[in-house]
Amino acid sequence: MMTVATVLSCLLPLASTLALAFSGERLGPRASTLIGVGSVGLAALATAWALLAYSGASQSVTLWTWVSVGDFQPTIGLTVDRLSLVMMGIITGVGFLIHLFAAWYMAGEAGITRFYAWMNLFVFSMLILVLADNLLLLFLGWEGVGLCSYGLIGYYYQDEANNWAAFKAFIVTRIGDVFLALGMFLIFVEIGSLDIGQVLDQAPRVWAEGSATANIAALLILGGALGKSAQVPLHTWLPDAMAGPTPVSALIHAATMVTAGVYLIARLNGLFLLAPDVLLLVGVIGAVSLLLAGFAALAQTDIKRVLAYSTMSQIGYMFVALGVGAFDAAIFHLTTHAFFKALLFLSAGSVIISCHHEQEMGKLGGLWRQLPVAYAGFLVGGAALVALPLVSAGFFSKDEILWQTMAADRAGLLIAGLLGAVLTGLYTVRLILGIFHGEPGSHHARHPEPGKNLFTHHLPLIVLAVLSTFLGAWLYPGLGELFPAAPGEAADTGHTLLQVLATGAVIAGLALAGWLFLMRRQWLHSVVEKGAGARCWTLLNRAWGFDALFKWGLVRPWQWLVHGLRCDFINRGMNLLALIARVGNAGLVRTQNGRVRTYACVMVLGVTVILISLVLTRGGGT
Amino acid sequence: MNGVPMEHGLVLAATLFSLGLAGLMLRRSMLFVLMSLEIMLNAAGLAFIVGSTAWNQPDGQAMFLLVITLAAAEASVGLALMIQLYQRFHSIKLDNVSRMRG
Amino acid sequence: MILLWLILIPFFGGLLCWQAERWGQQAPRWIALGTMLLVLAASLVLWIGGDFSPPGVSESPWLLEWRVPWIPRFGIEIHLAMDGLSLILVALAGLLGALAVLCSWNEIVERVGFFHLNLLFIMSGVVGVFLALDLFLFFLFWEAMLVPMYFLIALWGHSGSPGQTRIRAATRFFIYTQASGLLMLVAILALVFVNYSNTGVMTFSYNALLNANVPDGLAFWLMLGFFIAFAVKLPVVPFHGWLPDAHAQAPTAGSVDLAGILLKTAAYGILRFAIPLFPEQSQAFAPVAMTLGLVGIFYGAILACGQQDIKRLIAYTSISHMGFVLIALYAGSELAMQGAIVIMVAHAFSSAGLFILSGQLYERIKTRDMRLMGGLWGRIPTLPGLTLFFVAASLGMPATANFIGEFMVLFGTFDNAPEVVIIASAGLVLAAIYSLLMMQRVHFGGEYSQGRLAGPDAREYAMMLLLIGLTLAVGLYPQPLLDTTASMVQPVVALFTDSAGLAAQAEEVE
Amino acid sequence: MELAFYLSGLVAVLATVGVITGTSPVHSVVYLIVSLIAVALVFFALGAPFAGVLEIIIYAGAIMVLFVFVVMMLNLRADAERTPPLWRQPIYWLGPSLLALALLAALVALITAGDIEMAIDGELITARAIGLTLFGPWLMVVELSAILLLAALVTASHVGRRSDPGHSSTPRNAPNRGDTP
Repeated sequence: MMTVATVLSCLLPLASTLALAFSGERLGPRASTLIGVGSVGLAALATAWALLAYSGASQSVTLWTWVSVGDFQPTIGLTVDRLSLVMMGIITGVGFLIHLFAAWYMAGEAGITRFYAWMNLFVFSMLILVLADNLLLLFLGWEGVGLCSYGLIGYYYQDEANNWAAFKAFIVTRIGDVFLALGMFLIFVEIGSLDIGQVLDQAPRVWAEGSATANIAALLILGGALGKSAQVPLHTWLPDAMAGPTPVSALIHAATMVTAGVYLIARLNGLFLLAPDVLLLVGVIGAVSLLLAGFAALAQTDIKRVLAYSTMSQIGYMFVALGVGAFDAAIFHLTTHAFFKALLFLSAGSVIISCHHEQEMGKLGGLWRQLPVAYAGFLVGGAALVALPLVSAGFFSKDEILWQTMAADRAGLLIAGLLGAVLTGLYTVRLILGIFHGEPGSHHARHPEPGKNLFTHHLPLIVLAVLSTFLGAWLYPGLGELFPAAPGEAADTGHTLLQVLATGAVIAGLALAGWLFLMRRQWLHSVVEKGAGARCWTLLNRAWGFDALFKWGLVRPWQWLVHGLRCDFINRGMNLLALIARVGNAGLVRTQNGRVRTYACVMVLGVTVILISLVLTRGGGT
Repeated sequence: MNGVPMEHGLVLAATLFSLGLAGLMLRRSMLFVLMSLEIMLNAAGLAFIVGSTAWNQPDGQAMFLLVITLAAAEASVGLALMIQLYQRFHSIKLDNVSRMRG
Repeated sequence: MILLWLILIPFFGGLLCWQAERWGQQAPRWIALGTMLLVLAASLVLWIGGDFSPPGVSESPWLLEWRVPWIPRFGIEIHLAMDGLSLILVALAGLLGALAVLCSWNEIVERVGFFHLNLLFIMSGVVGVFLALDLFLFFLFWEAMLVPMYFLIALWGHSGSPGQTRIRAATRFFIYTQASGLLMLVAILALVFVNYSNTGVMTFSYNALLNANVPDGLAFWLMLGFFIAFAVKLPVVPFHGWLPDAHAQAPTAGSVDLAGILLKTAAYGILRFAIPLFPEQSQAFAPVAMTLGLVGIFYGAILACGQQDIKRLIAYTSISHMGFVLIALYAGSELAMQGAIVIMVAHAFSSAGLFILSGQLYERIKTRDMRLMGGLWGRIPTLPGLTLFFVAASLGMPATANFIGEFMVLFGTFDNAPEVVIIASAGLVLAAIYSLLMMQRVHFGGEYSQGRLAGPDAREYAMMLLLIGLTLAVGLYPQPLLDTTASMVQPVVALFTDSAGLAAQAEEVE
Repeated sequence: MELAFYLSGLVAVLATVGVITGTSPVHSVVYLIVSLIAVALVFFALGAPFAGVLEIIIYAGAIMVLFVFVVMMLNLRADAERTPPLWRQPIYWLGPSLLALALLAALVALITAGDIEMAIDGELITARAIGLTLFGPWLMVVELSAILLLAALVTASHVGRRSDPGHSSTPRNAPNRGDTP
């Protein structure tokens, strides 16, 4: 039963994708929306069915053998266990809510059919990613979501900048994917299988803990995860990816796709436990990302970019959790993050549409009275984001992460986490104040048109808001037996102390934010206007200059290379032969000048040479 | 020594032939080219006669007759061409007549 | 006998097309289409009825065989034989031939009969190359493919970018392939004479020459002769000069045939002749060949990014993809070699798709210059979406055949030559760059000019759907293909690896 | 007799040099006649009087008269006088002369290397003997010469006839005019 439900929930989005893609433009916007949203709704129902039918044991279904050559036997097979069920729940559940919201958000846009075709293909690919029972099929989903992300970031294709953002997102994640592919090659050659279960089974037997090969394999997989999850240094694509429609940002670039890296590492936990150094590196990268992104979020003016950096930062938390071996905590935070970040993005989308596609913080402001639903969404989502104690979902998951970090004795990561909490408070408050309070910055903000549709506008926001409170945290079932014991499960000393500490960090952040943005607003403005403050602002606004680094380190040299080789110099080399022939031709043509004297001379020359050689040979012969 | 050594006769023929050849290569006027050809044919005939008298056989002289016929034919056709050339181009310089551009 | 008919049907069909022009413009098209489909149907019937399990010791490795003496004095026979690989390639040739006829339905309006004569003669030559087992016959068909292709480019080509005329491109194509073909002829003759002096039997037969005992030093040169002939056609990088020009100037049907089938004859030649005839030398040569493959992947990709002409761009991507094939052929593992075959098939589909699409684009906007495109997504219905699919296939998106091929190659090669795979993997990123660049420039961005253009008609749509269906089918379930070629690939791999083993043993003994 | 051979040989060579270096066509033609007569004397000295007579009658008589006629008819004097400045420059004659010299050297070397122990004692070969040879085994050659002469006659009369004066103003543009009746 469960497998049928699972397959069904995969097939429904795929079927609707095909229907939408091949309908051409025969389907009207209404029908497209109905098919697009309806199929994901049905998939969500199927997932619910699968959840109900779940017996506690993991189940596999092999549809067919993909390729079979010698040892190389990857299958098209799905495995359903707790982890994939949680992910499925997020993908179809949150996905359905976002689709529903998109029906409001995208109304009146051109190319609705294309939008839903991409979105449903994305849901399908993402489901394959989390359900795949072998790495090659996982890679199918992995690349599939990348392609959908490309198609959706560049949805507004008329603007060149959007296309380049999509291009950048695809290429940067593709660089990560190559590492993942290399990891797959290594695993296949060393272990002889791509089946995830077998790989995890066999790996400890083939590789000693901490052996070089295990480290390399884990490192390569990590490379893939970094690209997809937008962690340092492959993170530069995510802020630009906000060029897509807001529901896309909510679904792909906040709730699901960017967390695929976390899922991958959690799924291959056994491999990473064999490579403790790499696992630590995961944590360090997470910590670095969360701090860099947290600081960068402080200096953004585009509300979606603030949320994008916030996403990076939160995924950094998940990486920290992975880095200390607390896989369960990472997935927990992934879940709650999916709820509250989707809520934040959808609320932002509501604001953006209400204000006629205005998303600059400076041009918004004072909207709380006119847009109460979006305001409520931002407040609840923001509370979860800063992990407001006890009432928010984010508190429980983040607390779990910090606690595990402390239990694992990683003081550095813990401090980064706490500092990150302060930063989160700062930028969240700045964001909410910037949008909903103060003076409206533009005509659009003064006369917004709030969303009124109960079903497609209010409902998704309300449901997500509920899920972002402690209720959402309660919903999380826990994956205990699937992962090896996390460090914090044995001990319990100091947990309360940590909770107090974390709460203190949150409060400190909020208080600091309140003081800065409410009391000392003028002073703040004057600081960032000039001198070191302005330089600091620019640096943060450009997110520490990684873009420039890539531009001058990779993109420009590549362009020079392309430009330099455009003439195809190797071909020129081959053309040298033709040149020689042509020169020879020119030389010989000159002799055919029609002058009898020249011909006679040449003839005589020939005869003379023959005669002289005759003389010489005769002289030599006799 | 009795009589002329055959080599001397042949060397004379070779000298005349080379002179004719040199004329052929040097001169641009068709008249001189034709005369050079006559000289060369004549040298060939001389060589035949030398051979004929050295061997004391009449066959060489028969060949000489053929050579002389050839020379006559060549001269008549060549001169006819030259007249035609002169009528068309008002020049008998072969270089001026050449139309091939290498 | 059916093998002979596979060659003769297109031949006679071509003559008929030529004459059929008197009955009207449409007659040659229908006849050519029917002929191509007949070849396709015949090969499909053979495929369904064939038994492709590995042959027993005493059984013939061939599915079908047909031989009659031709010039007995020199031991030349008309010896045709078919195994799984030939069958697949013949079927592919039939399919792409039919597509070539379809895609030139409206494009070619002058000398329709002669055009289809050339198309069918190419077909005939290609099928001959895939079936010939006598080396002399093989050479004959190898050369016979060129002439009609030359006419196709020279007579119906576009006079494209300035300074590049179609005659020039056709001549260049002809000279490159002809010169390299002569190199192969020299190698064939040398091989035959060595065999003659060893055994006293003058024969061009493949089976006999497999056991020819060629001295080591000479064998290396002969192998090189074969390799260069095939390398020019594949094309491998220093010899690729003809390809972009030929593709850019050829009519759509010519490009489809060129990329879809003619390039495959080279890979087929390496697989059928260069490696089995000289396994030890090929083994020794493998590092060089793989390096050339790597150079091809990167050089093709870099140049593809720098092109303005959409067909030139696709042509350079072909060079890049063929780099993978070259690496795979010399990797010495079954997985890689099977992967090479899948890439050949996949590349035939995806590049044919892209060429046909650029042809359809050309029919609509009358240019191939990408600087004059942009924003077409909003102007043409459906076509950009189809393009995106083939672009995705070309960059190796999973679930397309290209992915299966490339990854089988990389998986199969990693064991023997991990460094090659690591470098080649970077090619995957480059593939993404050039493929998406094309998409960006042609279909995205601001609209270069105004006005809505017609979407694909039923004929164009059906062609595209067929190719998409096949690409996905091979991408999701390549097993029938792999099973068909397995019995051909395994002995070649065994030869290749055995010779490596033998060489190692010999060194130990010394 | 030897003296006659060497003397007339020397005259023949000198006269020939005069032919090829001469600037005036008429002078050259006269030099050529001298050269031919000298060669005829050589024939007499070698004992081939029939050939000598033929040389004088046909060569010096008939053929050279043709040359003289043509020179006079075309009035080539003026044409010849314009040439000297060009061909006095060594560049124009050094190469061909050296080439001819090299050929001569090679020929002479070959002839003298042959060690021919043969001398010409001047014994007469009578016209009768020649006639017997000609109309005996060489009959075919005689017939062929006759046909050759006939062919030359036809050709010369066709080629050499005066072309249509109407077209002579644009000669270069109508090269095939000889074919028109």
